[in-house]
Amino acid sequence: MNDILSLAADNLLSPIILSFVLGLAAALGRSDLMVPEAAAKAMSIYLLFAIGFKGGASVADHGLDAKLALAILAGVILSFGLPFIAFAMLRVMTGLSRTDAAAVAAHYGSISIVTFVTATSVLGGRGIEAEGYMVAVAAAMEAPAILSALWIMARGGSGKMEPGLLREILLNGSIVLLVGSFFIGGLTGAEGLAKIESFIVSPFQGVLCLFLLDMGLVAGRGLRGARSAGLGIGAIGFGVAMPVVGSLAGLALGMLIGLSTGGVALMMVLSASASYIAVPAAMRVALPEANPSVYLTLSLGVTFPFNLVVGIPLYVAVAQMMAGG
Amino acid sequence: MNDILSLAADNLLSPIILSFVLGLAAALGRSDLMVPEAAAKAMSIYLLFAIGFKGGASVADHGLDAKLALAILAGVILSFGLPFIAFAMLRVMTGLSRTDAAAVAAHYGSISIVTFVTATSVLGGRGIEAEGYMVAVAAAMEAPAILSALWIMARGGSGKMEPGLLREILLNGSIVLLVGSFFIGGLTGAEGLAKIESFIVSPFQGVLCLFLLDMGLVAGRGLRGARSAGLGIGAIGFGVAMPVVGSLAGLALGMLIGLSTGGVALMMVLSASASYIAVPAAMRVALPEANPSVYLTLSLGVTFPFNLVVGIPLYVAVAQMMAGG
Amino acid sequence: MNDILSLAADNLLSPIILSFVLGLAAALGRSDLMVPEAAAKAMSIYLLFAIGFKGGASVADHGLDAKLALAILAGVILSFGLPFIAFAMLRVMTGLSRTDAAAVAAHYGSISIVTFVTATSVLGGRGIEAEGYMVAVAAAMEAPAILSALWIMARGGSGKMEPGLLREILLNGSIVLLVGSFFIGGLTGAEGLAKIESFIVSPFQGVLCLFLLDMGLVAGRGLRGARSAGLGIGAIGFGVAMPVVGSLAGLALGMLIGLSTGGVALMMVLSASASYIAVPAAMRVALPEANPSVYLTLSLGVTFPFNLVVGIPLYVAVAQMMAGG
Amino acid sequence: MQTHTAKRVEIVIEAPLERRLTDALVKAGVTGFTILPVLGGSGRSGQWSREGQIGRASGMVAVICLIRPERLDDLLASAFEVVERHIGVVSITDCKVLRAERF
Amino acid sequence: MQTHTAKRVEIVIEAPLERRLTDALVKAGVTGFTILPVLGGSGRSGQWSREGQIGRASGMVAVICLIRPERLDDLLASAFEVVERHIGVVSITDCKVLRAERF
Amino acid sequence: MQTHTAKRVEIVIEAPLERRLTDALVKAGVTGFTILPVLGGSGRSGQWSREGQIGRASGMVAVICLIRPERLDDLLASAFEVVERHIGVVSITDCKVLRAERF
Ligand SMILES: Nc1ncnc2c1ncn2[C@@H]1O[C@H](COP(=O)(O)O)[C@@H](O)[C@H]1O
Ligand SMILES: Nc1ncnc2c1ncn2[C@@H]1O[C@H](COP(=O)(O)O)[C@@H](O)[C@H]1O
Ligand SMILES: Nc1ncnc2c1ncn2[C@@H]1O[C@H](COP(=O)(O)O)[C@@H](O)[C@H]1O
Ligand code: NA
Ligand code: NA
Ligand code: NA
Repeated sequence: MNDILSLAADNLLSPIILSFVLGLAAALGRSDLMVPEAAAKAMSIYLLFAIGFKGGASVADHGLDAKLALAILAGVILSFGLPFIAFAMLRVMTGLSRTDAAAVAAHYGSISIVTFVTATSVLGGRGIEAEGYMVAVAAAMEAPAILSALWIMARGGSGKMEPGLLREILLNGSIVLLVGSFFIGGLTGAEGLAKIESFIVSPFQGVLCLFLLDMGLVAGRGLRGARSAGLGIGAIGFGVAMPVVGSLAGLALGMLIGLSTGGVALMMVLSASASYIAVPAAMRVALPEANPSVYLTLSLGVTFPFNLVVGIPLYVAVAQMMAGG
Repeated sequence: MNDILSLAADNLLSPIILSFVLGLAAALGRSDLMVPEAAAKAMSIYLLFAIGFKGGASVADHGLDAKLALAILAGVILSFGLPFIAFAMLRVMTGLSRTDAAAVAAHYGSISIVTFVTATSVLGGRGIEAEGYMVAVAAAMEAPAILSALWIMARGGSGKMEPGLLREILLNGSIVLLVGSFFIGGLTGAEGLAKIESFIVSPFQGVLCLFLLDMGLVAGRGLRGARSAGLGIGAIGFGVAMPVVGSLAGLALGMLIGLSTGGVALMMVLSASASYIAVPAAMRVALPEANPSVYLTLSLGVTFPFNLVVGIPLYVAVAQMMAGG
Repeated sequence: MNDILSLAADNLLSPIILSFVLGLAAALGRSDLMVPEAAAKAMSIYLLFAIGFKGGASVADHGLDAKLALAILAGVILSFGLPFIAFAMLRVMTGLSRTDAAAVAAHYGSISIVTFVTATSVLGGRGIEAEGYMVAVAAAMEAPAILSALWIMARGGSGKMEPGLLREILLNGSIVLLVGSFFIGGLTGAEGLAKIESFIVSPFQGVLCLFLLDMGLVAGRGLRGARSAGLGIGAIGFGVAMPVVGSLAGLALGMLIGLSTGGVALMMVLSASASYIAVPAAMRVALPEANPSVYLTLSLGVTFPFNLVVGIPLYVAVAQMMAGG
Repeated sequence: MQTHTAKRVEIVIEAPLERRLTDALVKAGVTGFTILPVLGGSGRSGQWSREGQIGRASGMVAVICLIRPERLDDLLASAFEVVERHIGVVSITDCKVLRAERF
Repeated sequence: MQTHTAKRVEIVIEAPLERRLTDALVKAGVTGFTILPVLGGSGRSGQWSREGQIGRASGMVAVICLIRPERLDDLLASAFEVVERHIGVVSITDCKVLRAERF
Repeated sequence: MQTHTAKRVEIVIEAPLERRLTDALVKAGVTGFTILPVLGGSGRSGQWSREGQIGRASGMVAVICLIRPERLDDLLASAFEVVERHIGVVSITDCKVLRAERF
């Protein structure tokens, strides 16, 4: 316990988390500080490319682990399964409509790549190794949750699968970039990494700071919108409880297939995190009646900061206790 | 004197200044070279974050200097006071209306953070140390000048303080980012700096080059607009004389409170520089009758290039003569 | 021959080319992956600035070569001359109208700076030196081809030289930036380079990866448009044959004036590459009746990928065979 | 200058629907339109702004169609099918155009 | 397709005033509007363009409101109060809208 | 609120022509206009979108002019000279403006 607290304190005092807090504070204080949309997108492209590439290069380095397929399968199962848990919890804890609950559930089955990236950064800082292919697991977890949500709605008679939507989801930019750069890293290996190391490794943490500054701004605006979205205490409670529940599911499957300590921690982080890019866009097409401010506020305004500040150090500490290291 | 000239020549031949000159020449030659607005804003966020963070980390390193409060107080006094000097000079030297003169005056009490950043770069290149908290002084000097200008107008019966404007000015993006990253740097110290050094230290000068290229483009377009703004020789003269006057005020207060050579030089630079981001935006709200092309042309088209090319080496040399080093 | 193949395979497995292939695949698969326009422009400014600066610094380092003027003259001759060859080939190989053929021809006399940058990267990776002033040759080759195309049209009675167009072409952003940063690099030399090395040298290859990712996306969309542009097999054939023809012309002149192996390779690359920024914009003004999808598809969708994947290793190998090294 | 009567239809719609709308327009034979970016707005579903957007989830775009009056109903019908379940607005203005052969 | 008469008001105003304008609109009960970015322009105070802008000092935005005809005067009155001392223009066009219940 | 009759002219034109168009407008005495960015579009020369643009070759912009009715013909004549050989569209709408002295 003491350990967890000191880890958390450590985490809190990193430039990364403090940058997020700065953004949050600026937005809550209604400062006009803003990061241009194009710059935020460019940074997210950089982060996806770097994390994918490094994952691939690490796989090339360590040889292909037999557990890769298992880990991906576990990820897909989690992404499919978690929305059902989330939906049930939402129906019990909140007064959200069936549609809103299904839309929110989809977000929690899917993942937040920035939470994942931050966690790898924290692991790196503590010298804990993780399987390079966890980025492939991340990519595999993005989409299945959307299908679960649509299936929940279809049982209720609405939420049609628009033609082309499935292809759109599977070929969505962040999946393609993550998987693509993973392959590039895998193909070019250590030699390729050496060529672009001073671009994708050295400045990585710094870019992450500025990106989290922007995420703080966005989350802060989301929180300010939380009142107008009329989210009750039940919904906020869900936004904090669900990541913990998810992380336990991730912990179980991660240990079951025997991932390393770092791998288990990342599996927990992936399960705990909620999407705020791919899934919202898909929901606007597939479930337009669902209220975007409900799911964006929960995912970005509640769960994302919770994971960043409390969750990650907690999951890492738990993974260390359970898986050793 | 010889020394000043050689310093100036040295300064002129740095990639930073030459990049600015390139932008200036391209704009005057009506090339279509342009830096996207989003990229320029992203670079200014980077520069503010880096300079604030490094300042904070340096304070964490050297311990909190008792002079910090004094230096900030001196900055606030300069920012409040310089607009009155500027206003008086403008009424004597130019035919500008009371409103235009007050608006211009506000710009010269406030500061240009890019001029400040360039000066720290020049100091760094010469191995002259400065107090890390000078970035806090810079932040403190942004806003007071606006109040002085409004007070000048209020005496004349116009220029009302719009509700919300004060909060807007104090929480303006660049102040929040500068102060925020100063705190982050102060809290995470040398350890935090080590983590993101290869992002905020190594590429800093290069980013500054590209940013000054854009500033050159903007200033060049401003100069081209100078004719249409109908600025006479008196106004241009003010744009050159005022920074020198300001720098002397900065020199006096900097020496009075016993800053280091580098600190005195930066105090001179802050006093000499004129705002072209925060103050123009505030003036559009508070003094809409003032002509923006007058104050933008003077600040960006005359004083900014003057400080960059002539002023900074001059102020540094004077600071060295007066404060030793 | 074996050598060429192994070089080509080597080239194919670099992160740079694979990033391009990823973008191409994403676009052909209709993924919504996209790089913001502002980020793409910012990256191209970075690349131009870096390549120009490094060229200038290298000239400052090695002293001014007497061949500089000859090399520029050769470039201008190639840029003027190649459009006539291209026009003749187009009239024979394709059914394009006179106007479309002239517009396409202009693109092939001019150059693609990204192809050039990639080639310098490949040369650097193989340890082959090239004259620093080749970037000046690149700049000199941008514009003359446009005049040739207008002259071809003028003989046919159309294609008027709009007032101001010539100035616009010569002062176009990429020429100004390339030449300007070449001068800055030349003036500040090794010392200037040292100051900004960790910005313009170390991360260069990584930025190039992301830029080529975007180029792949653009080229892929261009290829998808190829069908609707109704380009026949003849036109596609031209898009592959013309760069080879151009490279041979470049080879001849490069050897004639006695450039180094790297210099000959770059002269081949410049001659082989086709413009897709400066010339298309000029054509919209000067030859608005020409169909943009024809020339953009050929230049970006056919010739650019061909040069990147097949051309560059081929030209480098040939240059090595002919000029030694 | 010779001008011709036409209708100007302006549709403000969520960005993720853009392709669906333009596909529907093309299917209805409307091949001329212009798409403008939108910075922010306000409506029954609240106020939003592009700063504060990660991804394109809740951004919007404005699609402008100039069309011959007799083809207006087809356009509205096919646009409405896409817009119907979504937030956004449609407005129609009388206008004149040059070069009628283009519409 | 059933359409309803409405007014389309287009206000081009300096960016630093944007929030003040939308606040005034909301206070006047106008909760529907769309904000478009502006690249540049020209008027009595000269020509300007977004390239050449550091900060948002002299940039502009276009605010578009669709509104029931009977509420036009309220809107104009409240907008005018903000626009009055500033550069910028206001234009009003007759239009039709779908889904009248939204306005 | 006192309003005045005017015309709203909207010209969608290729970006490389922008300066030529505004120069022509200024020469014809039209000194008021606003330029909006365009994300993409479709017309007789096919569909295009800003993603997929390197350089500004085939991007477009929208130029909006509010003008007194009696000056419309001058404006159209001078605009048409630039637009004539190029892709793009011109539309004209009746409108009202505030502050007539500005036009
Ligand atoms: N009356 C209106 N005038 C102009 N734009 C509107 C209006 N109502 C809604 N919009 C636009 O349509 C979007 C969605 O509106 P709504 O469906 O009412 O939430 C808003 O964010 C605005 O951009
Ligand atoms: N007649 C007009 N038509 C369209 N936009 C205009 C007109 N006059 C002014 N504007 C816009 O309003 C801004 C300020 O105009 P002004 O107040 O006349 O300087 C200009 O930069 C244009 O963007
Ligand atoms: N009917 C139309 N309505 C709105 N915009 C159009 C229309 N036709 C063409 N445009 C715009 O003008 C551009 C060029 O059109 P075109 O000259 O027909 O290829 C298109 O890309 C659109 O942005
Ligand atoms: Na999850
Ligand atoms: Na000052
Ligand atoms: Na060529």
